[in-house]
Amino acid sequence: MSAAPGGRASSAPLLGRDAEPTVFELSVTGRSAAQLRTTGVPATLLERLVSASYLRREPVALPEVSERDLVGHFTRLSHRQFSVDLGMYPLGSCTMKYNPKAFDEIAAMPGIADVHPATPAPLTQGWLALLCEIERELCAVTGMHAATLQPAAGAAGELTGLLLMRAFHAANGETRTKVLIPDSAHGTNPASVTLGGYEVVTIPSDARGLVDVDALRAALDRDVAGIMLTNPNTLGLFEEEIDRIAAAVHEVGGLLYYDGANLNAILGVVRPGDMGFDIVHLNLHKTFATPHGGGGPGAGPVAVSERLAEFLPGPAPCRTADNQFEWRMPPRSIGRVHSWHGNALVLARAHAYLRVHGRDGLARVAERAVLNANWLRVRLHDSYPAAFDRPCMHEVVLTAAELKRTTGVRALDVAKRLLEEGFHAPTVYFPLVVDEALMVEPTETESPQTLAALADALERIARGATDDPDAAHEAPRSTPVRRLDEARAARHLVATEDDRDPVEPRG
Amino acid sequence: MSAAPGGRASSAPLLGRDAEPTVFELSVTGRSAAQLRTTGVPATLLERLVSASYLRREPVALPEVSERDLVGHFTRLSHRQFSVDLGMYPLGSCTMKYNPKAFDEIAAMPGIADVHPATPAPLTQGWLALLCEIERELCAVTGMHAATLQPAAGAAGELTGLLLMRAFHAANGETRTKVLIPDSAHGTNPASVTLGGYEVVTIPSDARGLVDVDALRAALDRDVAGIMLTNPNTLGLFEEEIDRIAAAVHEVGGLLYYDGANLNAILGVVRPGDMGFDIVHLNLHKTFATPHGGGGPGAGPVAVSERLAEFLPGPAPCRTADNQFEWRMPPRSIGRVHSWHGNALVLARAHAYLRVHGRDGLARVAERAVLNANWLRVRLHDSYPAAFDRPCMHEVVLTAAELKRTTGVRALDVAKRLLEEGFHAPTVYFPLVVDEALMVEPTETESPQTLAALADALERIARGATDDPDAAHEAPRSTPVRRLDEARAARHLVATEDDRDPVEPRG
Amino acid sequence: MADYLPHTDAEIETMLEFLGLSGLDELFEVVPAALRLAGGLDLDEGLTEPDVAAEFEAFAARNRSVGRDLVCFAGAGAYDHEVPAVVRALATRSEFVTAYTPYQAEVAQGVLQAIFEFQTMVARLAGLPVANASLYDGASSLVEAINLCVGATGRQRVLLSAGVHPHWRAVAQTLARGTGHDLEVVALIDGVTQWQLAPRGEPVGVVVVAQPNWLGCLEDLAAARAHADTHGALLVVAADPIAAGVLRAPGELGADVVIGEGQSLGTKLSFGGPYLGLFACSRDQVRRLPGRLVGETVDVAGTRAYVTTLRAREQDIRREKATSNVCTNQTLMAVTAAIQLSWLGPDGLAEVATRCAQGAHYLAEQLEALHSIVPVASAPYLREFAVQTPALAETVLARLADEGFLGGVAASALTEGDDGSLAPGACEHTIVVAVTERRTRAEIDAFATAFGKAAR
Amino acid sequence: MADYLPHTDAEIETMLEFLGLSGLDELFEVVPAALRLAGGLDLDEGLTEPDVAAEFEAFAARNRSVGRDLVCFAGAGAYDHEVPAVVRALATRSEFVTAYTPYQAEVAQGVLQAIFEFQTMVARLAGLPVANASLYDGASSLVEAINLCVGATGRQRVLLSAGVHPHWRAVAQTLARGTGHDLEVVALIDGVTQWQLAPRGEPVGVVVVAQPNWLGCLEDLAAARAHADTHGALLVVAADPIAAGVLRAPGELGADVVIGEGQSLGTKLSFGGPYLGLFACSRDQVRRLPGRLVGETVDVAGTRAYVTTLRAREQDIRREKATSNVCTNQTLMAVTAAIQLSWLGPDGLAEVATRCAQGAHYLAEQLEALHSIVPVASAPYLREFAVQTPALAETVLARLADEGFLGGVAASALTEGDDGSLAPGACEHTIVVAVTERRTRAEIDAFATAFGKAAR
Ligand SMILES: Cc1ncc(COP(=O)(O)O)c(C=O)c1O
Ligand SMILES: Cc1ncc(COP(=O)(O)O)c(C=O)c1O
Repeated sequence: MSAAPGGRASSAPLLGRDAEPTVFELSVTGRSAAQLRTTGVPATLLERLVSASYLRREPVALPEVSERDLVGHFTRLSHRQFSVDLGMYPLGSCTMKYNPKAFDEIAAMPGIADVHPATPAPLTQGWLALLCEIERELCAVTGMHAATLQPAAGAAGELTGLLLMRAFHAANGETRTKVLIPDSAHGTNPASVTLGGYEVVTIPSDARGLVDVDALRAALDRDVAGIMLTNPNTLGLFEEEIDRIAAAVHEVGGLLYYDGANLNAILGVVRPGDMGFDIVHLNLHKTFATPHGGGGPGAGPVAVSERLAEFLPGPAPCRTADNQFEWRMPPRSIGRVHSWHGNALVLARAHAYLRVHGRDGLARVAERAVLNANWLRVRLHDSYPAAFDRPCMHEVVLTAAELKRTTGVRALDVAKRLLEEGFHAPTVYFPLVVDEALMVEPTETESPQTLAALADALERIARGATDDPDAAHEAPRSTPVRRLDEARAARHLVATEDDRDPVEPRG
Repeated sequence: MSAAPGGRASSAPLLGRDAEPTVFELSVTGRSAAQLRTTGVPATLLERLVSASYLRREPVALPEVSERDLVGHFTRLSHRQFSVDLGMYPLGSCTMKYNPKAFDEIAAMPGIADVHPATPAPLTQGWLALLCEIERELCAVTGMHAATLQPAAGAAGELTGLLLMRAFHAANGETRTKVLIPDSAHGTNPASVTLGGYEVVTIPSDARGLVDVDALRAALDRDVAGIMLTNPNTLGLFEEEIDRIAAAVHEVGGLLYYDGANLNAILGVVRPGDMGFDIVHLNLHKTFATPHGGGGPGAGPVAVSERLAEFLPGPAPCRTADNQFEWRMPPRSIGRVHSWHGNALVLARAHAYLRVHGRDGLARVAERAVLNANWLRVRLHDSYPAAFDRPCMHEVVLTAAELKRTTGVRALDVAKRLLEEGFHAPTVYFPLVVDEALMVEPTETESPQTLAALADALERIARGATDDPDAAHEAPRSTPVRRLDEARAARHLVATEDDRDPVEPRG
Repeated sequence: MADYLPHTDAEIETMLEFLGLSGLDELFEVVPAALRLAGGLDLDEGLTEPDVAAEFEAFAARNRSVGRDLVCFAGAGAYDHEVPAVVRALATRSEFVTAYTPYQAEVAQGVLQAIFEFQTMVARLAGLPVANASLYDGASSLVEAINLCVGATGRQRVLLSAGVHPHWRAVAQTLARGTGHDLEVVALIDGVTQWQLAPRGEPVGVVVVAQPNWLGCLEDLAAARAHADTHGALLVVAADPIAAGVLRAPGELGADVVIGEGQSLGTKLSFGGPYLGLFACSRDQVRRLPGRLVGETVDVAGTRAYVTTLRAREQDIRREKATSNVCTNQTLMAVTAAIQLSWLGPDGLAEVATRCAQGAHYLAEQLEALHSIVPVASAPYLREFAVQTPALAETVLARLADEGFLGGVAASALTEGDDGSLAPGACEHTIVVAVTERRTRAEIDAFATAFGKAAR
Repeated sequence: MADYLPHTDAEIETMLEFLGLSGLDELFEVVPAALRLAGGLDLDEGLTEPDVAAEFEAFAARNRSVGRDLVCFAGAGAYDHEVPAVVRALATRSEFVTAYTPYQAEVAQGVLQAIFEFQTMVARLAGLPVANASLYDGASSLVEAINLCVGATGRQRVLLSAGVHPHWRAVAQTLARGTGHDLEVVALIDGVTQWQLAPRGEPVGVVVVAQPNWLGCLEDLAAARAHADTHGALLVVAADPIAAGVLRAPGELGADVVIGEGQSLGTKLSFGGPYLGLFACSRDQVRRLPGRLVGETVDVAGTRAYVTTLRAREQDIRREKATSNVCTNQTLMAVTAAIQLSWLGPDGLAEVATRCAQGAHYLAEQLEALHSIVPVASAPYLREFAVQTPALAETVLARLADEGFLGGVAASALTEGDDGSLAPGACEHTIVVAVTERRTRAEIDAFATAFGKAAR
């Protein structure tokens, strides 16, 4: 009886602050939870079906728990986890808006969720029609011509887009080598460029926080395959000179890639296609409110202009002349980028979101998102000035540089103090070009009351930083665990139960 | 913007200890969440359909919240609530066992949950068949002849049983006036007796914690309609002389009523019918693991011996000669006791539970439940002796009388300290016949590890009571709120938002 | 395969050893051998969860359910209203579902606060200052209301409008066997209670009327109040909570107790249960209030908090002198209703009630145009109305079911013949039809056509 | 009707005033007028949630789903295994579903610890010491495994067994357009990889084999390891996690990287996604590991805690030098898998794998007895096997669908003709059939009969 007790809830924040044992620590030899169907299939010994040389001698050392302890454990873990449903998540760049519950049920309908991906097309006309609808909608939102729904996340979309770029140039008999990226870009952009077989050329931001157009021009030549931009950029600022940028890149034969992670700001206001972009990925788990699942799944469809459509991944769902649907390989497709058809259930949720909002609703989303961000920017001006003091779009990058200089309280401390105040922290230290960055994205689903409470909390933290900087350094004090020894985690890697130091830590 | 912020999560125990605003405090005029179907039905003004004299001038003052704030609020409230899924709930008499998740899905199947109760019988043969099955199973478990499934909870079952008793005696041309109840009985028993039109006669417990058979005999006469017993009784002890009791009551023409709230202890071991009981109610929300819902719903079917069957409430589901099912009124029915057919979805869950366990499984349930309770009894003997020092059944009543005498720490303090230790408290101060009672029912779904942890915690509390009694008086300190001013709640009743004192309490 | 019992054989051995026992059997030595079950229970062997789920699929296949199989025009106390996913998602959170009654308030603020909010909403719907934490269903609320009023007035005579749901009246009649209350029914004419026809006799303690009544008709609450006043009796109004979204609040019109069935507030049709008994009363009666009541207070640190209060009314304290025997109630449905009503908001609730009325009147017009289908009453109505059909009501409904409609509820399925609510002999030909906000124009049109054919 | 935007008109006014703006339009003044969308998006007007749900019902009605419409004998990388209600209930808890990536560890211990437990389980299944927090799907795990091995060996040449799922190979081929890796396929004979037939040439950095392979056949991992050794290459094994419950662990047989598709571990068929990429590797390679990794540590008070670690590998820190570009992964499916595997336990997982094998062999026997349906290979298999049918595979499957069976997957639907896995010309007549533990004897019997008829 040396296993941990499964029914003790002292790790639940409702009661206490203990560590939750791992499910392995709850394990007791011989205990089990699984119940399988009674099938009547003859129970031939496995060794008579498969030679013993293939077979393991011991079963896999999985946990052995009762259903009751299983439920207790994961329910308690859920209580140790912040989420949108508990409160505001003003994580810049992540667009953590409210995820409508209705779409959970839609994505679980048997006729939607229980369809095998290899079911022949004549038996899945509903799914193919749905996917075609989504493609059409995403093209309408982005101003593009065609889209692939296969990429499973934004980064996968980026890489797909870069391979499209490569295929396009190759089809023109060109091998270009470089892709331009602004210094404020998200880390996935340069990583994707490398995997796309290109070299990264970083373009600096100018004093306004926008792409330095002169520096851009200087970097442009016929080796440039294209540029990756988001607009609004990761500073939350609209690249006002986007038409000049587009013209310059196109002039040297380059393509413009739009990182759609910030699309929320401009829904129904301006379309990437109209700005001159050739390739656009969308983060459905941001803009279209599909929940993020603690780190995924997402979906990163890629929409392209007409001249790139023939290169899209496939097979792609298509409507036939007689209004049926079938899978087709685009004529010069780069090939498949997902095991099946992409994160279909995420796509379905996004479609539901698009249908509920419709043309006007989407524009309202952008308006409210931008309104909220600007309200916070102005309201917080004295305590946390914006890194670039101009109207922002759906998010704003504030800086705690001055706070740090005067009190020693850093952006990280502010973030941790904010947890004590009942809010998730903003994104900190990103984008890299801003000192002590606090990147705040309220999203449109938070109310003015919540914005005001967030601002009050941030101001309280700023004031407290002077009086009692230690409180900030020690924050958070009310969470189930406090600041972690991150160095130890890396130095002395314990990535599985089997790496565990035999010396028991406290709690 | 004076409404409370919906996105602030500082009331979530994960982060803080604030009070959660009420949903009314989150309300903002003009905000809303509801979305209804588009129907195309002509939108005639209501005043043209119904005379204005019937109509209210102002809509009902319900909260006006966004869906996002609605979700945040009730999710946070859920984090302020202990539950079986978080940890052990050793509440004596309540049988808080693990509620299998599979049955949630079964009870939500469209063909089960979306059936209108007035759908004609030919269109609900599945439901009628299911109800007949449940009746059969409950009779098998109790050793009775027929049952009604209408009573919505244990107390409703009790009252139904007493009305059956009354109808039985009336049919024999008798008007009896008294019902005997042991002093350890649950409060619903005497309350039901009064509502059944009988007078309560209390029978004392003897030194063994059992019915004082001599006192019982002394109370018996031809005015006695019957006796209400549970066996094991509310002290967790088996009434060993049940056959003598039954004989004595039957001798004067009385009936024996079995309060089935403690049936868990004897499933498959001994049946109330075999002990001589005439009427039995069952608490499906205890013995048969249907979840308690924070206070309900439950279901309290009543099973009876053959001679009482004709009086059962109706209409009752019956199998016809040609294997169809229909509703029938028992010949001398007391009438209907529920708006429809009882808490049907609760009954369905109980059936699922009975099917999974089956004959052997149910006996295992009782064995493990009794094993667990006895283990705790013996293990805790030194710190919290059992009120009656003999083998118990599925629960054990301990006493903190000695602890209180030596340290001033009372049963209530122990209960509150236990919350800090990660367990729900046992039932305290019940049954009334035990001084400083701690009534512990572990149930069979808690593991030996959890029992040991509970025992450790209780012993730690007992030891701590000597060293630092104040800690116990001040407990709980780690919960979202601490001990409440219960007197104030009663003295200065604030039962709705509109009663609220304009003076704002802290938090 | 597993069940829900964690004990391994080795653990059982160890535990038995600790107890000095040699087998599990010995745990039951206190049970007289003669009583011990010899052959085990007369049940089948256990199955696994997926096997049991398959059995339930088979039961489900033998039911015609609303939505999947039938378009619902049935009501009579159970309505097919919109329940959004968000309400289901919140109300089924396991902290609410698997909690016990909130006895330890420090770790039960979630349920307690939700009930407090529910109480506020019910009180506001009723137009009365206090509401309890729920009762079993509409019928049990009626019973408790009668008990409260009898207790308050000391008079056992009860006048019950025939417009009160027949099942509820039946339950009240059953439970009056114990309490000895004397229930008398006051007839309807043209769908409305005729208080002047009330039987004379002993002084009356309680007058009960339904708004709307079970035929869908709106009653004149002022008349009911006036009649109660002639007796010095208390007035109980059985009010529908959706209708309450647009109707004048019964409390404002003089009701002392307002009760209702709360199924419409977020609970599925569920074959009739678990449903939700609503109960509100005047401040005077709070110490007679049945069931649980949550009140606000503060903790030792001054933080606002909630707790069950005035517990001295309850059976666990007062025992035989309790105002009611109700212990387990329908808390989860109350929490659900609080969520649903918050989702609806003031305008949403009014909109639902209005749309019901629009749909019902739109259907009624079409049925009237058929001439063969005659309204039972001329009184105003909202969601529901009763019609007379040439063919037997049961036959009409069976035919409609074949066309995919749950076409209403036959009066004869609810009440046995001449109970004062319908003209003599009308019962077998009366159907009560309900139209909720979920019914589309296309559904109503198709139903009216089918009804016309089926009614002949 | 409402949407999800809380702002009232009055609030918008106040906020605009605060900003000194006179209209929402002015928020977008930075956007050049010429670019501003004139007529609004080319989308329909918004609908309400229930309207949209009705549209989805219509889409759903045009799909044949497993369970409701079809008995599933299809696999090929997506399997109809038991997912119990308890796993769904836990994995859909909104704290897991609506959380972001655990950047603030203090309030993300729930997800972090669940991932830590998932990593442990995957590592143990693989027989390797480290596993990551998930990748997109099986195909993406393959791509990342190749990238890791190429990085480690500095050699771009990759030998890919033709037994690796054709779609995964296709994805690897697509992504090799960017990396420039040189992928070469090694043919199967009789269902098993023929390493001796591997194309010669440049030194090879990576050898990839699937266990079992996409035809269901068990491979000789020792042979794969031996072949890798001849090149000094790293060995990647694409291992099925259910099969891993009974098969020898690839890590013990010398795999350097073990990848897999984790859909079988609690995720629905979902029309192909979201699924779950599994990835485990040897300790040597941990600094090249793609994606997130959770490690254990302590907080300032010494309490055990979890955090994402070795972040220097990741794109947000290392940018263009990152080992991978993966940021958002499939955490929710990883959490689901951890719950499902805990539910199964060691014996449950082995039991599932064994029952699959029992069902598959039981079916195969019956099919063989029909003579017209010929096994493609004689190699041992567990859950899945491939057969040749006289009629075209697509025709056979269409006929089986009419009888209510999803009869398997046509090889021609996965791969275009002669890819080295099947005998030349066999592709159009090959069906890969899977039998999970959910298939009953009655279902298999009926299927075998129907198959016999359809195959002609
Ligand atoms: C600006 C930006 N670009 C790209 C990405 C990458 O998207 P994903 O995480 O879905 O791969 C993100 C999100 O993390 C982002 O914020
Ligand atoms: C012994 C006993 N009898 C009767 C009851 C009453 O049952 P219910 O709460 O379902 O009305 C209970 C439970 O509260 C009980 O424990």
